Amino acid sequence: MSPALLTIEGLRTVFRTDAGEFAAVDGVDLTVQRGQTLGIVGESGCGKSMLSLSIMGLVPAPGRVAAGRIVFDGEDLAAAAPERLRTLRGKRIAMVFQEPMTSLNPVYTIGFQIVEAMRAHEPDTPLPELKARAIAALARVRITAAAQRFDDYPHQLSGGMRQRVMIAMALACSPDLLIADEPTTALDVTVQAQVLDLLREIQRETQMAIILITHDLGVVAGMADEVAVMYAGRVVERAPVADIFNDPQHPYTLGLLGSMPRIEEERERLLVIEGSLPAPGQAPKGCRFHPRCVFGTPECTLQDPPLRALGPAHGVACIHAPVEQFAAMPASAGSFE
Amino acid sequence: QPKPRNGGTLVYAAGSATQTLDPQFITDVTTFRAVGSMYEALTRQDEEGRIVPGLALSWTLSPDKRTWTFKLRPGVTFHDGSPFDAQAVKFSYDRLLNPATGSPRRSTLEMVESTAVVDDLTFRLTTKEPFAPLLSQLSAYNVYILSPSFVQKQGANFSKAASGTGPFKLQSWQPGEKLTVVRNDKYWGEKARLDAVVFSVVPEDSARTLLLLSGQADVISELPYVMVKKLGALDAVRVVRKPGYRTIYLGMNMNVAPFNDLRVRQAVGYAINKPALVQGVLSGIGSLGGSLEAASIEGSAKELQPYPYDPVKAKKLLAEAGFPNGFSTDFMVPTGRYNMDRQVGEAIQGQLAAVGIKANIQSPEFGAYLAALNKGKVPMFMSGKGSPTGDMDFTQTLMSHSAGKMNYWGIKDPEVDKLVLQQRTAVDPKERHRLLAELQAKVYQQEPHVTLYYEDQVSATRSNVHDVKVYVNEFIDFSKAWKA
Amino acid sequence: MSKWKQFKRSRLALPGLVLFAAFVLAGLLAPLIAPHDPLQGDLANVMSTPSAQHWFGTDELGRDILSRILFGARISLVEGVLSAALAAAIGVPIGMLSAYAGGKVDTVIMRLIDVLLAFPGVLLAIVIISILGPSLANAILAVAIYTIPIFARFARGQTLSVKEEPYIEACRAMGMSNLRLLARHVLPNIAATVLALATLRVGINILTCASLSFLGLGAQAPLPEWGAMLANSRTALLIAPHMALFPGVAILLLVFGLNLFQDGLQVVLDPKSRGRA
Amino acid sequence: MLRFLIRRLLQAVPVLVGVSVAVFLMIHLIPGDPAEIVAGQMATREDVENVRRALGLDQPLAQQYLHFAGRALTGDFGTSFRTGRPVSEEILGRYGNTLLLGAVALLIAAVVGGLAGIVSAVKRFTWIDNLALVLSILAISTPAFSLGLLLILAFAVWVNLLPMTGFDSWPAIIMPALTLSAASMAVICRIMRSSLVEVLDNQYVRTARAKGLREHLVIWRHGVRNAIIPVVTVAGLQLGYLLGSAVVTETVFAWPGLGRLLVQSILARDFPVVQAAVLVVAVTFIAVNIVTDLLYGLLDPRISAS
Amino acid sequence: MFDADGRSKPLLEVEGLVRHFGSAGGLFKPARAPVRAVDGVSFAVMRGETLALVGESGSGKSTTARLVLRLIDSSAGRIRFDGQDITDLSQRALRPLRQRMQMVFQDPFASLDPRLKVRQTLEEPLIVHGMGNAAERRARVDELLGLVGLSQHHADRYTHEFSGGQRQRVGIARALMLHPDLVVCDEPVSALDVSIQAQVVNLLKDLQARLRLTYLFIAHDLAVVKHMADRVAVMYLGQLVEIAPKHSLFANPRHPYTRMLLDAIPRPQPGEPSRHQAQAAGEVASPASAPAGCRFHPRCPFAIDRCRVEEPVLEPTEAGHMAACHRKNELAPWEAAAPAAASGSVAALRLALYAKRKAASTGTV
Ligand SMILES: Nc1ncnc2c1ncn2[C@@H]1O[C@H](COP(=O)(O)OP(=O)(O)OP(=O)(O)O)[C@@H](O)[C@H]1O
Ligand SMILES: Nc1ncnc2c1ncn2[C@@H]1O[C@H](COP(=O)(O)OP(=O)(O)OP(=O)(O)O)[C@@H](O)[C@H]1O
Ligand SMILES: [Mg+2]
Ligand SMILES: [Mg+2]
Repeated sequence: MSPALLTIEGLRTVFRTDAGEFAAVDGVDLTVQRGQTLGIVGESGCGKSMLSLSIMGLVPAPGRVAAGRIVFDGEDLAAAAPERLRTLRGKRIAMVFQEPMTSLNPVYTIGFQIVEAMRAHEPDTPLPELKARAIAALARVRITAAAQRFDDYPHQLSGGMRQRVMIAMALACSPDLLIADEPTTALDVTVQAQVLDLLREIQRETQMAIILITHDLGVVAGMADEVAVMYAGRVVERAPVADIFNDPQHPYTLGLLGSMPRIEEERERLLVIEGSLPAPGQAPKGCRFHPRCVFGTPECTLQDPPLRALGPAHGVACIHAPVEQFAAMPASAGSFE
Repeated sequence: QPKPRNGGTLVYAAGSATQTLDPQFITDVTTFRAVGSMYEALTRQDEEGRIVPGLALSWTLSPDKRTWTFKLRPGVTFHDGSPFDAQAVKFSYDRLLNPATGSPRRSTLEMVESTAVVDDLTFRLTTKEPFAPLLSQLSAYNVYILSPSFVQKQGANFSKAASGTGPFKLQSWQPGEKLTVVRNDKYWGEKARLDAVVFSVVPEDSARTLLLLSGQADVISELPYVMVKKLGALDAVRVVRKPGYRTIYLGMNMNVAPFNDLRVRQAVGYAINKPALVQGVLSGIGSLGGSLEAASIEGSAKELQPYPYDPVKAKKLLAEAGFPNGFSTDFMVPTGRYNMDRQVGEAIQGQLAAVGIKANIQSPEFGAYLAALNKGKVPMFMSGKGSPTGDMDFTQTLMSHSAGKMNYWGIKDPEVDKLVLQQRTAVDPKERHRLLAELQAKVYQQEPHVTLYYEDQVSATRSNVHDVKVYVNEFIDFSKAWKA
Repeated sequence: MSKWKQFKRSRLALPGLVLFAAFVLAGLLAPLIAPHDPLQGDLANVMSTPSAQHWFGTDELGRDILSRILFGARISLVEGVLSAALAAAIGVPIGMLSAYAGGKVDTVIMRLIDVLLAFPGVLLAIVIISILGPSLANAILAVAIYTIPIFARFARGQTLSVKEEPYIEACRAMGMSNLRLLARHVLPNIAATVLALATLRVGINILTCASLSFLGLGAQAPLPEWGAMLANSRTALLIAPHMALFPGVAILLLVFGLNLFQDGLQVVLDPKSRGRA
Repeated sequence: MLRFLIRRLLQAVPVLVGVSVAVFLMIHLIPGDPAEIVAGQMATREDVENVRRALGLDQPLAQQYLHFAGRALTGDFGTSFRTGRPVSEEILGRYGNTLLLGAVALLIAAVVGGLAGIVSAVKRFTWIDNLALVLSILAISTPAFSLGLLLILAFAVWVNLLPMTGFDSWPAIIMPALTLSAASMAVICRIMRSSLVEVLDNQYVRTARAKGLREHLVIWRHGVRNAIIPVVTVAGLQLGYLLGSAVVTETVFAWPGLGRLLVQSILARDFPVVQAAVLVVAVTFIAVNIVTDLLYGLLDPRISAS
Repeated sequence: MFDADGRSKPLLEVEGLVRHFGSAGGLFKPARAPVRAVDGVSFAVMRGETLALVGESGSGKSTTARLVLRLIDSSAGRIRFDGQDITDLSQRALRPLRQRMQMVFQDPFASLDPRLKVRQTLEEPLIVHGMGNAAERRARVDELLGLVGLSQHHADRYTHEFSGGQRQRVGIARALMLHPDLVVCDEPVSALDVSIQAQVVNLLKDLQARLRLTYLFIAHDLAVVKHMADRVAVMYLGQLVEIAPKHSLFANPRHPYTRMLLDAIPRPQPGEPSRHQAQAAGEVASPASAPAGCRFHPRCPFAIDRCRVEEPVLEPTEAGHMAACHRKNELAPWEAAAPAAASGSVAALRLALYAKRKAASTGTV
């Protein structure tokens, strides 16, 4: 396999708060290959967006990347000069933000904002050509009457349209890496399917790598090659997509799969993972998930489990994995390691 | 002393702008200075205020002392080329007297009964009664002689154009900005040396001073007193000081308690330290005196002394008048009208406070100030008086006569009234002098006002500018000036 | 983090507050700390430069400038702060209301504001003085009235933008009264810039008040007023610059303090700048 | 757009009438008699009456106003009490001067103040921000006459570089315009800073960075452009201020402008000039406000200009 | 689930709702054809019922929601709330009513005042409607924070310090503060991970059961819709194309667009693509230039000539099931997708284990 396009090692992104430093991303290791899609799932607030912003070098103050390496195509972004980062952003690494309304500038037409993204990296291309490309981009993300919508302001668009504008903008310069933070939440399934098709198509053509953050496990199943499951700033399980669905190891992953509503079956209540994320700066000792874990044991409090390899590409950060072996043993039967 | 040179342009900066070029509408000094460089009257005041022939060469007075016959200067032409003659004089005077003209200074010729052209160069004027100050009156800027043909030709535009007989003639005027006059090569007398004089406006005192220092102006007037010492020490400029006609006084309303009591008025007089005002506030510029009329005015009673500074006596007088602990009164002070007026007011306030008089200064803007004074209700005020004609008659009628418009203190003394009328008809100078002295003494005794000081006029020139003449009547004569 | 803590954290805010408080104190304690009588001059010692006796020198009547500045703090603080505060307190609600209501209300209010704006301040001041009589309070009133339209138009412009924000719609959906909406949601979101304007107006208004005292409006002589002291120094500026310098510096420091304070407030008011300053 | 303009122009009519009536009433309400002032303190009663008659001040108030209004409709504002010249002549030239000075000053204020504000906001809490703050405050609390005189001292006396007065040449406008612009510059700087600081926290700024825009484009396009509304508002208000209240600057630099004329005329109770000058100022304000309101709609498409 | 009374009384009725946007053109922009965002929509929501509104992005769902709550004014049509016609009610008169109808906005961040802390945001509705004292309000805020899966420490933070999903939960909590009768939810759970989503969905359902809440529920996730809704309305280009009880709709969709939607649901099983077909070239219509005839015909695989000229109306096909399609009764019966192939046996085993453990630890199923 050729060297990974993006390798993240020990990334730590912290916020200064009154209670001291709080790590929104806390020691994350990831790799993304060219032409591949890495799906990231995880509980709301677990640090997915901060992870992506860290890659982009856009962590909002008072947050900052405190440790770790972000190696993109052989270059450490965490240590790169701001100007260098700028030339990469938009051109080689693009991002679709989670909140399309607030992420679009209300005083410019969407057309302008897309053209601007292209101009930033192709200053010499004549404007009419860029405009034509922008309209085409809008049309590709299924915005109807794209030529007219080109002149619309963000507030004149529906939520889903704004989201598609963001996608069109991110794709404008055919990046090598696309970070898409919940890009299709506001899209109906038909448009979502079309947009995902589009992404796959581009990926096929340009070997674009995608980091896809989403809650929709259906989308993950359809799009991702590999999946990282995050919990409280950590990657707790990482595996090829099939393994996540067919061989889920971490109790949190199990919880997610169990909570998923399914169209073909109907339940009175959906399963949930009880409890909530630890408060900032109050991460529990040992495994962060253990207070909420149905398989939790006293051993879990001893040590924060590192991601350990279960297979060639499958890692999990749980001392009890796989759970069936553990569950089969009497609850009192001590630790594994 | 270097030798006079001809040519060059002189820039003169004043604090205010020329308002009009129609002499009969002049009411301010700046306009007087500009228009006065182009126009002349029958008589003229010289540097020290003495009456000398102007466009009239000589004059005689009839035995009944009412008819004046003037021999006019021959060979004089107006700038527009028309000749100066008796007809022009009559025309000018009649125009001023015509109510339709609407001149604010019609009163200058109020005493005239009739005017007549005797021949081309003889003009006759009859007054209603004998009128002693007539020759002074005829030197005033409002009775400059106009060119009849020019006035008729210009019509409504006359206030923007000029055609006099003076040593300079109008070149251009941008109202509010500057007025340029050039030498009148056909002047009947000694021709001006300068090619041109620019009358410009720089309202801000300090800016005007700086303009002079930078050399962008050659002459400035109304130099702030505080600058005199500093500028006097510089080589590049020369300060020109000249006594003027202006008196700054403090008036008290004799019809309002407690100023209806002479002792209170005297107490105020003693309580004010006039030398300290002049030394401290006015940088030593100004002179002291007892008469309301400045010492430079003919007939001013120089023997009247200013009330000495004596706070003890002041307190005693107050106690006698029933105010052992003093009293409180309103004190109206103009602001920005006279040199350091507000500061002088505040200093007086402090001095009065020392004897127990609490003076509450009020200094409304001039319109309201004037309105209040005219109502005659202001108990105590500070003000200034000049002399439009250089003769006391005008001001005494206004200020000492019981019906006078500026009798803000409400003096009402039949003897004073009588003296005011008598001096006017006393054509004999000696007799008139005596009457005026008596008049001033009478008023002084009643002390409706305390004379604070007489203002000096202060101008400055670049040191390469010579022979700029400042007159006591505030005129500035550039006709002899030259630049080295 | 408590607001106070945040406030302290914005490094400059506290010095600003201290500076402002110092002026207030100076005004209050003037009778105790002023070395001389601010009103009693010594005509033998006018315009003297700073010396051991008179730290800030004396003015054109020989009065001690330091003492006058200390006493003047009372007047000038009140003038500047009160007139700006009054104008903001009236103008800002008017502007917000006008923008928020829109339509006819907006038209009528704004046209009235146009009239006020076009009205010469001097005339306004003279009118007020001639009706109400000359006093400090009336001068403040006049300056405040003159400043109202400025705040009104400013607040209006800001409100026009803010009222289009989705959270304002969310407030309406909640059934919030317009009053509360304006006070709780629009005002805080325009407050930073309004405050910035207001602190600057304090300085400008002190100078405006001074120009009014030259029309006989305002603090009556010989009350020390910074602006008037400055203006009085005008003719003597070239020979006794200290007369202008010290009152000028006093105004400067006051406005400076207020601005730092406002900066600090902006940090507190703007949750996003938390922990950054 | 056209309808908006027409509507606003129609609305201007009552505003102008309102202004003129208010000014007329007020100037008559205050003590001070124009005839007295024109004739001068040392005039006789007769002279004063003479002047009063000549100025038409002996007529009833209502009649005076109607007379004024009637003529004003035809563009004739009468003649000045003080100078006897037609008011329109007195005012027009000065208005031009004032407009010129005001426009140049506003330009300076907007460019310098705006830039300083932007730099301050971007480099918030750094020395450069503090410097801008100190300079702004200095500009605010230095009265125009001090500043003006200092400039004169520096550039006309010490280094004889610039002409002080008169405006025969372009350099002559430099010092007065600088003086006049100081306070506005400070106001614009501070408002720009405050506004921009808030705007830069918005997520669309992050988007702009994510696109790889150069930082200056991020600041200008996505920061300044969105922060500009309050700045435009104050700039509009400042222009009005620059036109109507430039008295001190005009005095120091002997700039024959409308501001000083207006004040002098008020003090001299020169009613016709006051009336006309105020109307001119009002028209200017109305125009500026119309432009501002138009700009709002242009600058923020969410605001419908109505 | 409903009592007789509730069934017969709609809480919200909408008739012929129309809203066009911006034909006049902006101040500096030329006029354009108006966007017919909502173009004649009628429906009723019964008390205690959940009506889900699904449909293409940009089809006018959010606009309908805002119209229903009178946040924007309609161009035509009538709105009745609890029997009262509120179409022309003044905003002032509406205010007390707003206590009973609340909204969860699609864009959580933009709809939260950045200057308020979460506690203040949540308290606000209570204060506005004068409910409770400070302590009670505090308690209520804490309660709702817990219900939406946020904790106490979140209350004193500002919204910009939250993640997308956390903000969305704040928005939901705010809407529920007042015990409203009607909640219009515009994609309330789109930003939530499945676990929190499940928690919130459960919460909404519990509240409905307890308090007989009524929901107008806009969502794209059809699994969630299927879980939440009683009836489902499908919107396309500003109009309703189908409305039916959910079982009827999911089992037997009558409108081709509905079928297209169901086909496009992504399957949560790798290697098992959805049935959605990449679209044939047919230009998708825009609301500014809706095509003649049936608006869907350019994309419709079943379109016939009639569809190109005649606009179909919403007509019943069976009890409670209405569709706007000329061929609604001709379409072949719908075949639901086969249930996802049972997850790998290991997964199934572990999930079962997980469920067992969970049941043991919490006592819930
Ligand atoms: N400015 C900030 N200050 C303090 N904490 C912050 C700030 N921004 C985000 N956080 C915290 O960082 C954590 C991670 O946030 P992030 O936005 O990355 O979550 P996420 O995984 O994207 O969640 P979601 O799926 O809900 O969007 C959250 O707990 C959030 O509260
Ligand atoms: N203020 C506005 N001005 C002009 N057009 C608008 C405005 N608001 C909405 N629209 C248009 O109305 C149409 C419907 O928008 P709406 O937001 O209701 O869609 P939606 O169904 O909620 O879509 P989504 O699922 O993407 O949120 C869109 O075409 C949109 O562009
Ligand atoms: Mg996120
Ligand atoms: Mg929507």
